[in-house]
Amino acid sequence: MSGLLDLWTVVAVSGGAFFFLAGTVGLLRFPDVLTRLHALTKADNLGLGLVVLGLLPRAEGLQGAVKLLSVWLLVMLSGATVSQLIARVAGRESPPA
Amino acid sequence: MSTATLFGVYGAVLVGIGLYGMIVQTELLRRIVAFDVLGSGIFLIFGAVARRGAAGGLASDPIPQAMVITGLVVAFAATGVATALLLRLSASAEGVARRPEGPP
Amino acid sequence: MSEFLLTVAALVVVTVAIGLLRVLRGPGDADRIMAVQLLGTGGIAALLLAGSATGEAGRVDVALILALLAAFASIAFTKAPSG
Amino acid sequence: MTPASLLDLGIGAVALALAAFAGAARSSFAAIVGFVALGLLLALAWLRLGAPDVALTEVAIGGGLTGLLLIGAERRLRARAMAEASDPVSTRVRVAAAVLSAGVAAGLAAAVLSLPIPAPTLGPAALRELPRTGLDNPVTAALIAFRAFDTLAEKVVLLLALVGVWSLAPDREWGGRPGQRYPLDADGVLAFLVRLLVPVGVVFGGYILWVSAGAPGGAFQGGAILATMWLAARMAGLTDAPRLCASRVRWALAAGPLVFFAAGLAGPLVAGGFLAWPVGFEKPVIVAIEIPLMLSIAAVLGLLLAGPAQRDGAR
Repeated sequence: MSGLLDLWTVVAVSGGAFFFLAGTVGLLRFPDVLTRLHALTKADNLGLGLVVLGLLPRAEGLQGAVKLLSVWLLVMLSGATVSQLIARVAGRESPPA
Repeated sequence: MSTATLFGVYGAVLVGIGLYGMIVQTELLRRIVAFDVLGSGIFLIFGAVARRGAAGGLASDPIPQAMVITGLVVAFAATGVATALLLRLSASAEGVARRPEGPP
Repeated sequence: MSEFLLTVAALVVVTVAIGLLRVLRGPGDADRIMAVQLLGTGGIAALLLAGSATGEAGRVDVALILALLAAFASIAFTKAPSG
Repeated sequence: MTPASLLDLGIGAVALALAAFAGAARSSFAAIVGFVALGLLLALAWLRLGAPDVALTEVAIGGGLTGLLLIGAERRLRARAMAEASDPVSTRVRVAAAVLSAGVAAGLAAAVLSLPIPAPTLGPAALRELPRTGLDNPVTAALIAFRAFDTLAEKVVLLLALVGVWSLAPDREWGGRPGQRYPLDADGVLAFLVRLLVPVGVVFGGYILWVSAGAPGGAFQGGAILATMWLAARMAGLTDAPRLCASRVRWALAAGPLVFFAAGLAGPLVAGGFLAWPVGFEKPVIVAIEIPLMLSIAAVLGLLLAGPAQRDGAR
């Protein structure tokens, strides 16, 4: 059982790290602000999400698990809002044609 | 090199970077930032000292930790006073610039 | 297992730090804020990973504060250029 | 190389790169971005150094509040569009500064490398006295019991700093409201987020104080979170700063230090010394002090962030 859970941790955490890598590559390589924003949100939501899900089996009891999940929830919530605001800044800097 | 020593050396380098910035920056806000970088370096050296003092099941000596917490708060207060002074300075400079033939 | 988690934590830190090249390149403030947002999320992930590996007390609390405050740092940045 | 040392090296290398960037960046906006990012890396470093209490403070105050303060100042300076350009420093001065800074850094590094072995520590002494405080977290015990005098003096320093900031207000604005009035967020995105997150933040600030008896946390960190929530509510235009001459502002600032000081003065009567806590009642006394203390810290930090009065003055 613990072997399976460990496998889950390894798979999910690796997946999360992959999305961070992908988000960074996108942030550096994509041609304009809005596509870069798209890449960033993948790292925010999926990268951290998979890390959190992977660490869940190692959480300290129910309270630890709830805290872990609320970290993810907070980041998703604020990430959604902040990307709106960033897009607004981008629109101010170079108004869409 | 242990974790403590490693971060202590990083702290020393941070102090150097901050000090250099404080001397060569011409914008005052940038000098404040450099001052805060310098402060972070000093706190990190404290952290190294605290970590070396780990004993009796503690991961780190609590007394230097308490001092760093106090220091972080005071550094914030100092930054607050510095930025307020800077903003007041620029406001009065602006006032002078608006009245070219103002009082001497 | 904890070696694996620590390695991933180091990888994530270095990865998102490379993303900070966007802060250098810009061109706009929007790009800079994005790089910080990415670093914030990556930092949270690294905190959770490293904390889970070594079992330090209170590490999830640090991540929670970070999740709460990183959002407001980004908001302050987005508010900044408008004056 | 072990993964742990790989992580340490990575954190350190990125931190130094960010510090150099904060110094070398072309715009001050980018420099501040670099500084805030540095704060995040330092929080990781503090965790690696086994100091989660400091990591919390670094996240909340070192990077967080200081970053907000600097960003606010940068925005106002930019709005004024004042080129405060003085002459760039000459190459000779740069070289001299580089030599001096490298020398100082090398000296400090040498000092770190030659620290005595075994390292002196107050850890065992703190652990020995810990049961007498009724607390389980030695860092909280150091702040509120062993070195309570430092903490009390620090509260006074914070108030003095605030007096310093306030006294920079123009005469006609004295006692007025600090900072600008933010318009209500038009599209409602920010207002929505703030309405959602501020209650979470308030609960979490209280939680951080409450657990500090046995786990990382404390009045500073909780107060910093509350102060950030107040700033967020103002930025979304949901609330405005109070007039600084209002008596509720003054009482909010003074309540924490006053309670602390009063409890300290009661010490000689009930426990045999200034700032000594009565035997058997240490924990309730400490909690009773820390709650008003946190609220006062939140008020001080929030008002330091807001700056001097600049509108709606008394005259």
